[in-house]
Amino acid sequence: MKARKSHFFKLQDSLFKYFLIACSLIVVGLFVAIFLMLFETSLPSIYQNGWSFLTGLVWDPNNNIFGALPAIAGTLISAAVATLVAIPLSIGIAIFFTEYAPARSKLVLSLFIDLLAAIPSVIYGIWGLWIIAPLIKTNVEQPIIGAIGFIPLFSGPAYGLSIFLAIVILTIMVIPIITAITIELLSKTPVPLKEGMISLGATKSETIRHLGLPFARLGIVAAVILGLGRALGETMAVTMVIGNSYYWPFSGYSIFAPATTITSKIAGAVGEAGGLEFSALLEMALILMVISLAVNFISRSLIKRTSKRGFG
Amino acid sequence: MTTDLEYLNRINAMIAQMQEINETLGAIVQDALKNKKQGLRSTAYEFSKSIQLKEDDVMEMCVGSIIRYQPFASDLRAVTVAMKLSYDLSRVCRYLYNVIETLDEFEVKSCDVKEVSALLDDAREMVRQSLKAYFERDAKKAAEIIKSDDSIDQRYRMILSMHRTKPTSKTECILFNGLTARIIERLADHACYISSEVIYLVTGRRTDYR
Amino acid sequence: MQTKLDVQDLNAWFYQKQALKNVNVKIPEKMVTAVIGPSGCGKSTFIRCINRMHELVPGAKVSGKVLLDGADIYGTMDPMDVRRKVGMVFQKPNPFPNMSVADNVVAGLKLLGTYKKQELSELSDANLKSVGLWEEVKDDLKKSGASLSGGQQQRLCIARALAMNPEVILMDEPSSALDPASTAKIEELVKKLKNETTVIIITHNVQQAARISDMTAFFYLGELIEFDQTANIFESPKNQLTERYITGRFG
Amino acid sequence: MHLLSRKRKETFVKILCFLVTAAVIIPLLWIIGDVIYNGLAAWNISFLVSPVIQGGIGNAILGTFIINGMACLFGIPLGVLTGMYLSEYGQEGWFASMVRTTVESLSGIPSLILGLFAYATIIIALSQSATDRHYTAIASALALGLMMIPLVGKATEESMRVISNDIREAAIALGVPKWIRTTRIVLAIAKGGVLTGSLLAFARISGETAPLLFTALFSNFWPTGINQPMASLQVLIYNYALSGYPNLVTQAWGAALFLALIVVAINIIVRVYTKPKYKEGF
Repeated sequence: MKARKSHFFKLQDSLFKYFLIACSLIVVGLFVAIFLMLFETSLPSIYQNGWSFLTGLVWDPNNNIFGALPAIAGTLISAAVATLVAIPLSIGIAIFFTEYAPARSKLVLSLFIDLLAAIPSVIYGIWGLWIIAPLIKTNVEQPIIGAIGFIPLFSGPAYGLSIFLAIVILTIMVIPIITAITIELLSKTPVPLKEGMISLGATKSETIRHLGLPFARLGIVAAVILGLGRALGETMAVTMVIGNSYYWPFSGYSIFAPATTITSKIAGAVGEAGGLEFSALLEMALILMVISLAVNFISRSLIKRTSKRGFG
Repeated sequence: MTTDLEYLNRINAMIAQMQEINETLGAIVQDALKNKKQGLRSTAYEFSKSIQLKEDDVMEMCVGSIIRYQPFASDLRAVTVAMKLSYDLSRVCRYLYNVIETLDEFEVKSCDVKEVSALLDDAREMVRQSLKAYFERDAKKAAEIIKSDDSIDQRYRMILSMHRTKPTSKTECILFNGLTARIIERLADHACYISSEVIYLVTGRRTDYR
Repeated sequence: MQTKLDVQDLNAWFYQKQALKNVNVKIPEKMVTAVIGPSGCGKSTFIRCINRMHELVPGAKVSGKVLLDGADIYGTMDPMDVRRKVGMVFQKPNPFPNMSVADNVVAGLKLLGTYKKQELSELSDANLKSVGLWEEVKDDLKKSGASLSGGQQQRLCIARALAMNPEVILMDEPSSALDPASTAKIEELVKKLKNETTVIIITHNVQQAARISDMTAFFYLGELIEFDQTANIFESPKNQLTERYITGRFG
Repeated sequence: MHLLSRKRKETFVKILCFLVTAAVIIPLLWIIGDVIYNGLAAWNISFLVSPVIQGGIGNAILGTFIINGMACLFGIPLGVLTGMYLSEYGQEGWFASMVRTTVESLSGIPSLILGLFAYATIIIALSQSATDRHYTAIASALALGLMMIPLVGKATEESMRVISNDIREAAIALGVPKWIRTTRIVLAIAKGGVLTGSLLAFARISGETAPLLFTALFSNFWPTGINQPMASLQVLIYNYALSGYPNLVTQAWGAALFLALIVVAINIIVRVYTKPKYKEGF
């Protein structure tokens, strides 16, 4: 009787294991399917457009001419600039949180940081579109254009909806990601070392500069790359505030001009697209996916390295 | 084998002191016996009293060590052996005192005490050797000491039979010799007890001597 | 003295490192056997070989026989059956935090699903009583097992092992994480347990082994150096290594 | 003098960090303030309970919950089971590391691409022709479910993995089979973490718009079935905000307030019921 029961358990055990493996396989299969679908659907475009897809500036569905460079450039520039701006701000917040913020305010502060990350991007979009765009247009763009408009980077006219606004919104969206990881890294600074430095008479800012930041450096790099990934893939907020003009930065260099990104182009065009345009849009998506996965991979392997690295 | 622990060293130092008392008293007793001195009773009593105090100290030290260090194996045996040794040594001292006592009781000026004196020398040597075996943890030597006890017993019985072998002697002398020999025989027994403890200490096995 | 466990030529490895070398020992029935030895001497590996927990570690390998009442547990027996017959109590109390005190006691039976609710509750009460925990927790039976004190948790774990009605119960330094009062309770319990079952207990505390065990096994570098009645081991061990270990003169 | 300048530097750093923090907190409060202010202007009972066709957002609220619910039905079980596999069965081996890499990579795919995947596999496959697309909420749920898998999977794996091995050993020593041990002990202990992860994933997908834009599309009416176009708060906000008509923009704000409430409420609930996220330095 007992032996039979054990046998029964063994069967259940292996059934369960294969069930879990099957579920994992489904996930793997879905991932592969996404990739294959993107690749397969973009094949006509890859075949038709060749390398000129990457260098072309014109998107003309009527004549079947598709060049993705403005969208790729817009994506890379907006994401890179937003992330760069976010770095010092995020580190500043993280230092304030770990070193200077009163213990009681930490709970509220960390909730704020979480909320900043949690607020749906479409809400950032509506806020940027209806509140910030007019404000920036009259209070930032016009004065700057008036003062230094002769520099191509700041030349007019002021649209409000622009790559500049997209970068501002993206910066706000990227900050919580970098901040959260940096806070975690800084609060993991080995306490004995920290105490040692304080006992030698170092101030908090010196401790952070000479101990906390070097200790967290690799992790912060990973966090920054993770933030970059988020900025690259962000769709809604960018689509709503970037103005969707396809030629920037090849029409002029002004940061106050409307532009486009891969995501906003896809979001705007895919509903009505068919045939070769649809294929071209998916090729763009494939490029975005490859960039995103690469960025994601680099960031995760850096994070893994920091968590493996032993201290003391 | 094992390095000695501090508390065992202290216990051993106290045992050595006890042995010193016995050596000194032994010399006094031997001298008194040979020269038939009397009136040393109170001096001997002082020795006996001081060794009893030492015995108490050893006991206290041993019990304290058991509680504090919870010794096992050879350490445990060392402590229990030390307790027994201290008792044996105090008994030895007591017997030496008994010889002085007996010497005081009898008029022995004309007696022949060569036999008992020699017996006392040998018994004292046995105690000395058994202690040496203890400090050197020499089970072989201890076994030899136990064996040598047979000759002591034999000589003791010879002295007892003096009233038959030498009927010309004074009754008082026969009595004195017999009593003293009996005491010394008991003293030698304690040397054997010490030796058997040494064997137990070293080998962990009990001999059925006691 | 009936032999409960007959260990024959037991060898165990972690990858290339041999953790047990040719262990031969006959553990007597209904007695407390203490397993002592310096850290890393293989005592944990030894008892983990008895309920086939050793083989779960990556790189682990076992050879030899362990006969439980004459039947080899490495033979045709299922490991799960072995573990039901040979209970185990761990160094750190590990009650299931998701179960109540009462459920923890009968966790094994409940998860295996062979008993009715009424039976389970009776078994739970009975085993709590037999480990002397009933009076302390009878009002908190619905509370989480993790809410008890360390000593209570450990007795709860013993009750949990007992509820399976094991033929042998293995204990891996069950009181090393506990305060003296709780330790004393565990020791009392162990002494009581031998009326019902065979106990094998690892302890790093030589005094504890002397207090509670009938037999003592001394391990060193994966070898069984000496196995004898506890009184003999602690008064006059035969092996120099045993002597040096229990007198604290190692290394 | 030297000491004084060091002290001054310390104060400077402190103030700088504070200003930076304030500079980022202010936009947050600003957004929240704007959403509440503009959103409440649109709110009344009928706005919340009537469908778009009657000037409300009721069907969009319902649609968001239906789509999310379907996504949960798909994403949570797969996420939990995959996480369980990674934590309890897949410690090593090529298959486990492949699954782990896949799950991590899945979290790095932009949601827009997941939407495209659902669009290409379901919408286009179900459609008669390019001009007559059959939009369905099921496709949205697929895309959002795909987003949930890595979030839930990671949360499950991590909250199961932190459970001490002592607990597993206790169960092994009782002779409990592995699958019972995994489900009724390890998972049961980790269920708090799994629930938290699922709630946060729910909050996260509630805000996702891109995957819905060309899958569930939109509808002015109450949902009649899941294999239909369906309104959602996200798409409503997007469409109305871009429409430019003041009354529609107001409705978009009202929808944004409701959406923000869902997200914020879940985040605060999770916060209250879990331990503080960041450990104190010292």
